Amino acid sequence: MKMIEAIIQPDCLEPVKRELRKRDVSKMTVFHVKGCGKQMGYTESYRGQTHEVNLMQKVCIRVAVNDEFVRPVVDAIIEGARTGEIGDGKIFIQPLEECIRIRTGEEGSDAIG
Amino acid sequence: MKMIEAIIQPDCLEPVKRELRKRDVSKMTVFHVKGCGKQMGYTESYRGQTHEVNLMQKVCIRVAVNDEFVRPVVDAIIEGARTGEIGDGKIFIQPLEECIRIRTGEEGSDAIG
Amino acid sequence: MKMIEAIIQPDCLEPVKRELRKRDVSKMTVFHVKGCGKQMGYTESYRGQTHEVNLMQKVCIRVAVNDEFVRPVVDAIIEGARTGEIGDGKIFIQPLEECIRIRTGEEGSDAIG
Amino acid sequence: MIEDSILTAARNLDVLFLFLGAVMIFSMHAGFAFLEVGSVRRKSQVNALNKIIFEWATSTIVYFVVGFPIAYGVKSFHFWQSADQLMATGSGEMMRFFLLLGFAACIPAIISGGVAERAKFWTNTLAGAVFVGLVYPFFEALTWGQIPLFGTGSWLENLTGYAFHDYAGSVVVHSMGGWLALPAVLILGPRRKRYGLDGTSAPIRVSSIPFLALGSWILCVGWFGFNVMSAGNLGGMSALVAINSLMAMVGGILAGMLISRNDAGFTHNGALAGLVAVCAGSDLYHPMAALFVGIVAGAVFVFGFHIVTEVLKIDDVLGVWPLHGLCGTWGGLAAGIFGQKFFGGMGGVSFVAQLIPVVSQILLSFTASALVYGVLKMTFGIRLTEQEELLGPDLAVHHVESQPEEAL
Amino acid sequence: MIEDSILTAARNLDVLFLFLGAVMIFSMHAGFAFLEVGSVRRKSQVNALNKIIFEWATSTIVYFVVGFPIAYGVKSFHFWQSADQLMATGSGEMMRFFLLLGFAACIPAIISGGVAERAKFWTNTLAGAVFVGLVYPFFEALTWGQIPLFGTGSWLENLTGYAFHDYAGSVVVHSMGGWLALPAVLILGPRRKRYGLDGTSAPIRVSSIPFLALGSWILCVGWFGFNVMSAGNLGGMSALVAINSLMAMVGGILAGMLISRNDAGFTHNGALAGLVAVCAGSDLYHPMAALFVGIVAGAVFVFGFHIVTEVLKIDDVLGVWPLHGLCGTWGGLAAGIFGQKFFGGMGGVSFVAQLIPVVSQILLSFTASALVYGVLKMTFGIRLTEQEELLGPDLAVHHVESQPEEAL
Amino acid sequence: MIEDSILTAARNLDVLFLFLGAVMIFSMHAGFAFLEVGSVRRKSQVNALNKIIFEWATSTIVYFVVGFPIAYGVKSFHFWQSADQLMATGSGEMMRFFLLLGFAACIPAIISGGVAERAKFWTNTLAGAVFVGLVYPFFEALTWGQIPLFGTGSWLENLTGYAFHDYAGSVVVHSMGGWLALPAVLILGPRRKRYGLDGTSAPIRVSSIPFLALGSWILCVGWFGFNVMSAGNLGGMSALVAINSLMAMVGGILAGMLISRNDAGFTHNGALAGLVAVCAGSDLYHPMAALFVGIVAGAVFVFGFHIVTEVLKIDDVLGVWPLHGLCGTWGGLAAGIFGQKFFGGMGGVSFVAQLIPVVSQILLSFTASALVYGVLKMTFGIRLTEQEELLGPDLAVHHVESQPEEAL
Ligand SMILES: Nc1ncnc2c1ncn2[C@@H]1O[C@H](COP(=O)(O)OP(=O)(O)O)[C@@H](O)[C@H]1O
Ligand SMILES: Nc1ncnc2c1ncn2[C@@H]1O[C@H](COP(=O)(O)OP(=O)(O)O)[C@@H](O)[C@H]1O
Ligand SMILES: Nc1ncnc2c1ncn2[C@@H]1O[C@H](COP(=O)(O)OP(=O)(O)O)[C@@H](O)[C@H]1O
Repeated sequence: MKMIEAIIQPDCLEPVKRELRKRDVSKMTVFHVKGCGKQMGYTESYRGQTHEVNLMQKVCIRVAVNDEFVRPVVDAIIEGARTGEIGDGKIFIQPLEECIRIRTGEEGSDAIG
Repeated sequence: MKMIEAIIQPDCLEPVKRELRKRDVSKMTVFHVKGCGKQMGYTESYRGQTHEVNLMQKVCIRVAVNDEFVRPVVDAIIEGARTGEIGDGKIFIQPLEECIRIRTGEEGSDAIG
Repeated sequence: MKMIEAIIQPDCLEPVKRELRKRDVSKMTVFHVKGCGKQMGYTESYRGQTHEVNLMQKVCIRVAVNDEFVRPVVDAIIEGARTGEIGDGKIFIQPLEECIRIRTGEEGSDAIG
Repeated sequence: MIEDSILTAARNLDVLFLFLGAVMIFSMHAGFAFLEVGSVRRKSQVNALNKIIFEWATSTIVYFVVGFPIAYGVKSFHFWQSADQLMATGSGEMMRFFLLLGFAACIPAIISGGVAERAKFWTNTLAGAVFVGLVYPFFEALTWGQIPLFGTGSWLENLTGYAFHDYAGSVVVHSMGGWLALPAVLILGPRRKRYGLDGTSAPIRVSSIPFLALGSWILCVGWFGFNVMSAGNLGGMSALVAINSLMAMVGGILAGMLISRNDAGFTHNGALAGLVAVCAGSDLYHPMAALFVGIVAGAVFVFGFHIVTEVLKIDDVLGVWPLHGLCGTWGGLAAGIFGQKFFGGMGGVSFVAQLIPVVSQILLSFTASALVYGVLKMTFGIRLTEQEELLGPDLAVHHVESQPEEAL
Repeated sequence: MIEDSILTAARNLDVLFLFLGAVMIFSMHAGFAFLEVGSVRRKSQVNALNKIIFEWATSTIVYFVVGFPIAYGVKSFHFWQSADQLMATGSGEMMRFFLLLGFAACIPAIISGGVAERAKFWTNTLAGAVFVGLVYPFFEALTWGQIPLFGTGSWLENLTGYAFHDYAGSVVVHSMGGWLALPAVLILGPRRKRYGLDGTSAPIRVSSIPFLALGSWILCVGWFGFNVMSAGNLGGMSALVAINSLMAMVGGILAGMLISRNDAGFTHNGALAGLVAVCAGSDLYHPMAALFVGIVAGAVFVFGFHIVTEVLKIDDVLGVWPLHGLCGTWGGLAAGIFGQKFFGGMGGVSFVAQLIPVVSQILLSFTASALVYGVLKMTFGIRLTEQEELLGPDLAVHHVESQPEEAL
Repeated sequence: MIEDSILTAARNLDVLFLFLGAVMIFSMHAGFAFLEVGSVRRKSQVNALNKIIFEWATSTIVYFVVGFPIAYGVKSFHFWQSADQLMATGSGEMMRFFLLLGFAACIPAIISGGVAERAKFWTNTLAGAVFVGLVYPFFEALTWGQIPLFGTGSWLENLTGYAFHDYAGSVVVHSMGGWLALPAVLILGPRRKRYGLDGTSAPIRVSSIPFLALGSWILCVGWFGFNVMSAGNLGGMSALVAINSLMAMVGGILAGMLISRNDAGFTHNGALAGLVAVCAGSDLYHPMAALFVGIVAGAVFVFGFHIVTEVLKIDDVLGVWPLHGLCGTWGGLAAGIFGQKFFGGMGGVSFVAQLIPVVSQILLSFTASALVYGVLKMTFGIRLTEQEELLGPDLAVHHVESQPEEAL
């Protein structure tokens, strides 16, 4: 099992969700993050005091999947999130040792879906 | 060492914290997430324009533990978060290679607690 | 490749970012979390009803790096975030199997930077 | 000629006076809205906003067509007169309608805070309309209007020597609102998971202290119009009413803050408690007595809220029964005590002449509300489904979250 | 002597009357600000706030120096008179300036909601200044001011027997604001990604319903000053105006809520739609007619907004063209219909005498705005760069986020 | 008879006039609250709200019992009179008390913004009460009240030929508030980590621009009551005061925005800077002079804030010393310059007659505050513990977060 994490543009969440659904993946966890990458930051000032801010609004999607789903999920994310512009984001894949469904206590691959 | 991550109902955070404390686990990191799983979403509309929204408010708890604590923590989470209704959430267990306490520089199992 | 995650005091984000930049690390993902550790909580009450709250405001930084960057990043975080007081936080290091740049499709070590 | 123009000017001034009061009272409804927005969970904020503004609209229609005529008859102001007839004879009367509508519309706005987060939108609106159209105007007629039971020249005055004195509606408006809310809250039952099966109390946290405080401030400011413009005309205006309102509000703030040990909710609602209580006798009290009335009201609210929600386990979300019901009742009775010359007041009131209408009002309101909500429960249903409540009324009823952009 | 003092008192009262109106109208601009804050994305909230307050400032200067003199001439109030001369002769006139400034400053505040999130701050301010300084006062002069084309004793009155009737500016203020906004919105084009390349519509979610509602409430409350104090002096004050404003607002709320099936945005904007529409004939209608005018306005807004943003794919962010433009136009025409005695109104109006100025205004506004924004586009540019828009005007132009502490 | 009824009407009108002013000024305190809510960190928002409302309450009591009598004597209005005596003789006087209370209560509200986020709640309240009860009324007595030092018919008038002119309290209220705040801020010291050990400045970001702007708008609107109703009676009302307030506010907005290059904080506080400065001479200036006074005030605030917080490293959180202290001082002096006929003003002022009281006030305030805060520091302590400050006053003192539901 793998934990796939993608940092994408907020605008792209809808398309990514759509692509995932096309590939029968509908379970995920999502939250707002701020990211700093190739994309330029900006300068903020309030009452004459300047901050350099280089964190842009992003959305983080986490999807736990069985190994055979890794490729489709990665594809779906790329499909939905690629605009070709700087700031499109990254996908990170980490090992996942166990997954348990709280409601039933099911474990492993069965619990994931 | 393992990193245990649980996605639970917001209402269940208090009971989960209580159960963890019972098992002498009091360190954790918590944040709001939105989740999409078996649980049905809903339709949102504003000024006549409809969105389909299928992300429900959830809370994510992350606890880093030494291996012998994995079972108690999982039990505690299940105990605290199970209502038997759809949407109760999932527990994910990932490998954790290193843990460092910033204040003292301690590393490994000592740093975790 | 590793995923380095640090939970730090919100005040320390600026210094940590500065230290990272010194070591040529400028890519990261950041978000607000609440944490519970050695640091004491507090009691909250509203309209006479008391809650015990032991979650403090923290910031979580996640940096994906190639292995040779682990040490510098950890050093940078410790440098920037250590105040010596309880609540300084933790650094967690997890294995990272794959990293993909959405914009170009690059994979692995090339994609990370 | 000059006399004529003076008379016209005086009439115009009275219309202006009523207008200013009417607008100030209207603005209070924004206060009701934000007090509720801040005091509920985020998933019920839109519901609070839509409810208050929509019930203002329905109240206007109902009170215009049914309520006002019930209370004051149709002598000077029929809505089937043409505009020029209305202007010729009913200028002042129309403005008085606007002002009194502001009072009447408080009824559903008060109830709203009690039934928040779980009541069905439409049946609750319907109940509110019945109260504004029939129940409230009936008691209004008894006190200020055309039925000579409690007011000046009434049965009660003949009986006790004194008419019922409710200058700005501690009883007619607030107590009634609170006592109408109580059966609604009881029949609805508490919010999901508010109390455990074993009776433990699991308080639900409010969403936003700043919005709660904003609501309270808007209400406090508008309340000076509510009380002072109750005079009905410039000639009747009394500086004492303003000072006493101020003093009672201050008393409520002090009590709310000190008793609750700095609780922001009690402090900001304490101000309202003082203002609710002072309405009835605001033209009678000595300022120091008004301060005392306000302090007691603040205390009544703090302890009342605790008893209601923790001991009696009644999930009155904003505490509208203690706030408007109990403090309003206290205000009605207090006018009969501290309004007396003995306490430095203006006199002309008796405790008995206060007690009888106060008790009648409680009986009337409680019964009427039990009936209306009882019938509605058995017919259309008054409560959101479990699933809707879980999702929250914002999404379930109004199809939007309070911060749509944040939604992912 | 006593007569003198009465005359002085009457003059003072009129000044007070205008003052209260002026302040109420001034407060409405906070409403414009928060309506926009709530209706845009979080990254454009500061921009909304800075825009409204700054355009109030520029409007004051421009209308003082150019606009007011154009509209009403320089007889009684020149700014090169010394303070004591101003006091001696122009007391009432100065206060009238303050009140009318509140009207004039609505023009950029209305446009602001249409061009939100993407217009360049400075060129948009410049355009607003041109409108407040020249275009608006010109039409104001035709209707209420020194050029005898539409007003009392004008060419139109000679022609049709009736002067153009726009009591509180449905046409002069709101319709003009809306029709000035339309070309601006068209020339600017939609926000990034608002419509797909294939024409699909991807609605952009608003940031905050509570702030949107706060804006609406502030506007509603202030609007009573806008309409009632349009009388210009206490003697001319009319209770009918207050009641009709109330009724039309209520009609707009009802229509907005019911047609949109509980949409909070439409409900709170529906109230404004009713108020926009009622301005013109608020002194003429029978209250029931005003209710109807408000209901129609609410419907016009709901359907208009849909057609504009979904069918015509015009990205009018707050829907200011349907809200002010269409409802204002409807209000101008409605005065010529429901103001008639036949509908229980006060009479003294004709449909034709309404139609001609309404159409003239539309032509004037549309052309003027197309010209101004066209020229600005070709010279300084009127739109943020793609990069700035992506970042949001708050950061790109004002260098701060609306919740700076949250920023990481 | 008719004369009598006219006299009564005139008296009533004056009471109404004062009442409207009093309510508008009361509403400003909501403005103070939200200005602070927006300008502090989220963990200090509840503290801001509780502080402002509670200090209003304590100010009412203290000013009623001690302050007002000190300033104006106990001739017409004692609180040991019975209600009917109060009504018979003191109607106007009571309302005047309400209005002047609104002024007095500004003192702690101003200080509040300087000491925000770290001052102990109770000792700070105590200090505020001392100022409202003793220090402020003493200077008030010198200027507007019973001690003939600076006011009409005073020593100063004998000396220089002119009385000290402070129409609406640039000096008496604002400058005093600011100069009372300065020692408090100095003695308290900066917030944790505001300045590094090496003297580097690490600005702390504010929580919410919309709440900051809301506070500013509420203050701006109410301020027109503050300035115009300072007349004290309808007869004394001056349209010039309204226009000059408008112009100075606009000047402050323009300067705040342009100098700071679009900073939202400076823009919205700039409006207040202009209004602070114009109070003193608002009845004297030519509108263009008022504009200039406002522009200078805006500039004083922008540069003053920078110098105070960055160069002098004084952590005056909301910048109340530059805003009220410096701009108030500037306003007091400006009245002596631009009030002159030479600048188109009404005349009747001299620079020296302004300078002496302005300087006296600064000395008085600075000393009094240093004394009070010094003594409090040595006795009860005036600052939260490090741990409390880290946690934030909301949780440490008021046991609740500003968005309790968000808390996990
Ligand atoms: N090495 C990394 N570690 C953690 N987060 C990263 C890393 N690289 C990129 N990100 C996240 O991905 C987002 C997009 O990265 P960016 O470099 O701007 O995009 P692109 O790769 O398309 O140029 C960043 O804002 C950040 O949140
Ligand atoms: N495969 C997954 N990957 C990521 N998050 C998941 C996954 N499955 C479930 N979740 C998270 O857990 C939450 C609860 O899942 P759900 O399927 O609704 O509960 P249940 O398993 O009790 O039916 C989801 O809202 C989502 O946040
Ligand atoms: N075992 C753990 N699992 C998850 N998060 C942890 C763990 N230990 C610490 N944390 C996070 O680190 C933060 C700081 O920990 P704390 O123990 O207070 O600091 P310190 O180690 O300096 O005493 C906590 O608030 C929590 O968010």
